[in-house]
Amino acid sequence: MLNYIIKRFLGMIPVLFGVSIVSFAVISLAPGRFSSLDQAMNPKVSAQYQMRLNRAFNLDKPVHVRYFLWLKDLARLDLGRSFVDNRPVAAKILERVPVTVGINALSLLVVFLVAIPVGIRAATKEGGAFDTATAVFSFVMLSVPAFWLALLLMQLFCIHLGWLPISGLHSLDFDYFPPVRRFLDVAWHLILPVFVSSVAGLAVISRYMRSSILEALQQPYIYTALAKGLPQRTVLYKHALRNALLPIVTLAGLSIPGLLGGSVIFESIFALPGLGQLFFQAVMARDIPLIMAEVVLGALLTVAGNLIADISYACVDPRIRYK
Amino acid sequence: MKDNPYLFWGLAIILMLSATALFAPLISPFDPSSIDSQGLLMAPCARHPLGTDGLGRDLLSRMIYGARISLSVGIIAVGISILLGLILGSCAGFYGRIADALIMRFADIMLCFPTFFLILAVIAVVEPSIYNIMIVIGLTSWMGPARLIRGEILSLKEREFIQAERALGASDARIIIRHLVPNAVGPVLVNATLGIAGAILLESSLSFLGLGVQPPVPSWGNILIESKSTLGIAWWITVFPGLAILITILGFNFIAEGLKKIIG
Amino acid sequence: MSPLLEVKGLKVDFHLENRIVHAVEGVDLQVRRNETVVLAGESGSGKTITTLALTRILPAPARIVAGQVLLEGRDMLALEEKKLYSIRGGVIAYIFQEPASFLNPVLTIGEQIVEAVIWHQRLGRQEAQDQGRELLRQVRIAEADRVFNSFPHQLSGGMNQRAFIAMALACKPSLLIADEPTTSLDVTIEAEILKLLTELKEKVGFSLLFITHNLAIARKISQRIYVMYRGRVVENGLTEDIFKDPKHFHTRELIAAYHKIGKL
Amino acid sequence: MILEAVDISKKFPVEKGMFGPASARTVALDRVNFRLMEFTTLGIVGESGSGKTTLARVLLGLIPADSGTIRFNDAFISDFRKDVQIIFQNPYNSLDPKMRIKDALYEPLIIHSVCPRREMRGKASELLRIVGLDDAAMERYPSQFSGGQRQRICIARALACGPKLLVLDEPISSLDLTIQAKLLDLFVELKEKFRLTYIFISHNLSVIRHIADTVLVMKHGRVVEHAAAHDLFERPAAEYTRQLLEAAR
Repeated sequence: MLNYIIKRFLGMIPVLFGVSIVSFAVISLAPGRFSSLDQAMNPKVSAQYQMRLNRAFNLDKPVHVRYFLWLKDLARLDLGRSFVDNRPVAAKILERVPVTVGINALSLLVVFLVAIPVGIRAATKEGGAFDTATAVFSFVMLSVPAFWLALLLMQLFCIHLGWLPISGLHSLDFDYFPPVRRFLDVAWHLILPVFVSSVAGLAVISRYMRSSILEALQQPYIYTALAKGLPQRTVLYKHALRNALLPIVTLAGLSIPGLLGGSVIFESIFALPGLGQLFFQAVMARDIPLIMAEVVLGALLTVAGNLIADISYACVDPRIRYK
Repeated sequence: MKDNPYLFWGLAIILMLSATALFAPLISPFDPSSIDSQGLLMAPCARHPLGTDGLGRDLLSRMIYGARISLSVGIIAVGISILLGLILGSCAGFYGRIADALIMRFADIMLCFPTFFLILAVIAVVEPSIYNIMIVIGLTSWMGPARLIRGEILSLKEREFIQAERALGASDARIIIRHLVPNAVGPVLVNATLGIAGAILLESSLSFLGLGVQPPVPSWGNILIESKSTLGIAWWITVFPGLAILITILGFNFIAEGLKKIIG
Repeated sequence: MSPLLEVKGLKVDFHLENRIVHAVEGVDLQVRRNETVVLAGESGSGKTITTLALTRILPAPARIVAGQVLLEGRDMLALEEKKLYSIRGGVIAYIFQEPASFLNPVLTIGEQIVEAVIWHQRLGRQEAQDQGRELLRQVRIAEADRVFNSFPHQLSGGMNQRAFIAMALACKPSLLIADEPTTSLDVTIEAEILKLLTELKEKVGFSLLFITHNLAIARKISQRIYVMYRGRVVENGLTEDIFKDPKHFHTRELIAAYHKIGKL
Repeated sequence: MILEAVDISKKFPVEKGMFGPASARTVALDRVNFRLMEFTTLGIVGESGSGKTTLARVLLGLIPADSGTIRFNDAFISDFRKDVQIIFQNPYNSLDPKMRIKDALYEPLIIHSVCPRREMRGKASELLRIVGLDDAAMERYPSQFSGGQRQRICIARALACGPKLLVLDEPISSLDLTIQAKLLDLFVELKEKFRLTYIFISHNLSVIRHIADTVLVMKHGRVVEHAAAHDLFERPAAEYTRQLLEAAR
């Protein structure tokens, strides 16, 4: 098991190296030109923007030198300064990490706590009303654009019924609330965002769980379990479920890029102060250092997610743990 | 066809949509950018079956032209990603360990980036035009098809009927055309259909954020920008474009489901 | 005295999507105490389905449509599902063909033996584990402790099959059904497993219903043979009579093939 | 002598290193030598992992040998890909599921331009007749046939370009005994009719005894014994051969 983990860590290094190269390549498209939007608005501003770009990326030097300089700064966590308010990019990102990671973790939790039992029930009552209902729900939810769903739910619950807050992380007079009330207030604000961000995951994981269980129930070792006289419940929950859960574990790790991508939309719509909203603002303001930092961070979180998925899969599946 | 409802309804939706997009100028009641001065934010009525937007433009016409954008972005973006996937995937699958290791490591690296982050980053540095979006979506979604095609080739290469063909003296080209392609086309087609649905979703999300197709060119995504400000007032601006996106993606998902049944 | 097991007019149908397949069309057979009976037949003859029907562990599409399965006089087919739990593994136990795929890959050998012992004999976990290790020693596994804590993928085919036999005998069944237990094993290991089975049968004392398409094995280990063909028992009798004077055309075909390439 | 194998060796990597060469390698073939007389049947027997399938694939040039040479006598084998064919064990895997039987039989005819396009249908139906199948099979797909029938189709395909040497890699092992017996008779009949030479690989000693003239016993990639069938079964020289025979009796 240990050498499996070491191999995975070693395997990560070339990937991270590749990530830094691709990130740098993407961003190096920028300094040479600036978008037509700025030029139309005010030539003086764009000249100033160009000069700042040169300084931020020492454009005079050849590409590979620029890359190593950037990499050196990256390693020292000196991600440069934001064009918008000149604050260090690292600080701006750090203060927003808890919100995004929190919401994504919550929605992952919701997805797994709900989708797995739903998948199991749909599998055990295959073809029944519950099974078809979840099938239709999943199919439609996979086709619904997440931002549109958010708009519809905001219209219904926030405006029409007024049950839920329309945006933000907490109410106006949040600072005067006692701790418990603060917690409830944040929770109240997060109901809609977490639901919307977990809908796609619910649809995918519940269908995946259902087919994974159905497949496990057809495996030969199920006959052995039945032949030993074990009751249906034990055969399902001990023998079939444990095998069916194996692929689900990796899905958790692999869904991180999707969640991060989605947070750009949710945090903009619900005005939540997270990495996604910051990224959106940076893109609108062409804040190159901040964009670069977020792209690399996004990749790092994804690589970490894949690593966690790999290791947790090895823990769960003895065939990998004991090669 | 009848015993495969998914495929039937999926094709019906997409064909109707393609017709709408193709004959947009003929069937659209108004020019998408013509302004009806008395009809600002009009609810659906005889003149404007789907109502008008804040500038008095007919929503139905804008959505009909929007269909063009969504379909063309979806199809061309996926065309690029499938093409790239085909080239890189077959190289990895066919030409042995080094090519395989390099291409697959490159795919792993690209897969590390949340696609939406990568696309937004590129759009931040390149003008957000419909062509750039197609290319960017295409360049950031080739990894799935590449892995699929590589997997198909590797699994087929081991199959005995390919070995038998080689023993018969068939050339590589003949084996690829006569055996690899017919067996791999099914899964690739399913992947492409799902890819189009994904690309349309991406384009509309980008346009909704103002980073996709730039107004005044109508796309379902950028029509919805206005819905944020007219939430409580004009329900039709939120409902109809979103519904169009939903039905389109549903159509492609139906086709994918139907194809899966056929290839078994 | 009455036989341990008597099957009368057993019929099993498979309800597939668009058609019904009659897998077993009226089978009658008997197994007396401490007797070894072979159920011989080629693929598709319904021999496996017949044995699975005895304790109703049939795959989903299969339905028992007629017949009786009398175990010490009680009809298994009429019993309520709960009552069958004590029969399965307690009175009738099974060994299957591919030990690696019929053992749960994510549970240790020990755990899979212990769960049967605890369930049937209501023993404490520690006591059950001791009994489990003893069972492994009984099937002549040298490093019983190592195997007890190993997973199926860590053991060879022969070792897995020995562990499987230990598991099947955990609750002292009176009838052991072995469905081609050695077909997937190498010739040398096959001989060891067959020797082990016959020795255990003498020492522990149980009836053996052995399913095979290999007549050489049938001749070596059984007193009586039932020959199945297309869902029916077409011939049955003492082993030597069947080999010396086969009556049904299919039995003759089998014996002819046996003499040509079935035995050395 | 139609074929001679000299010191053929082959190793397969076990653990593919991330970037570097493989760390451990298993020995598949270890200096295998034998001669094959024309119009005879060489039986190759051995347990799983003995290297017999690898040897078959090396002989067909489907896998490159690490070292050693295979010399064909060009009096018999002039065009390698035409004169040497292979039949695999798994009938469910040896036919392209997406291709009708007619097209599968046309493949060798087209590749080696055995006959002009218009005569192909006639040639294909003749091939089917030789292996005991009728024309109705032409338009059907492999999934509509039993294992035994599919193996017959594979034989027809292999015969299409008039081969001299047929390598049979466990051709009947996954079939029922009665069907095995019928196919064996077919192999014997075809050998006489087309003056073929066989290399017949099997783990079943009784099948080998029935069909082989000489027998090669393999263990862990090495030739343990090579003798005429009669001598091998009556007076086995190698200890391992005695063990195999004992276990099978």
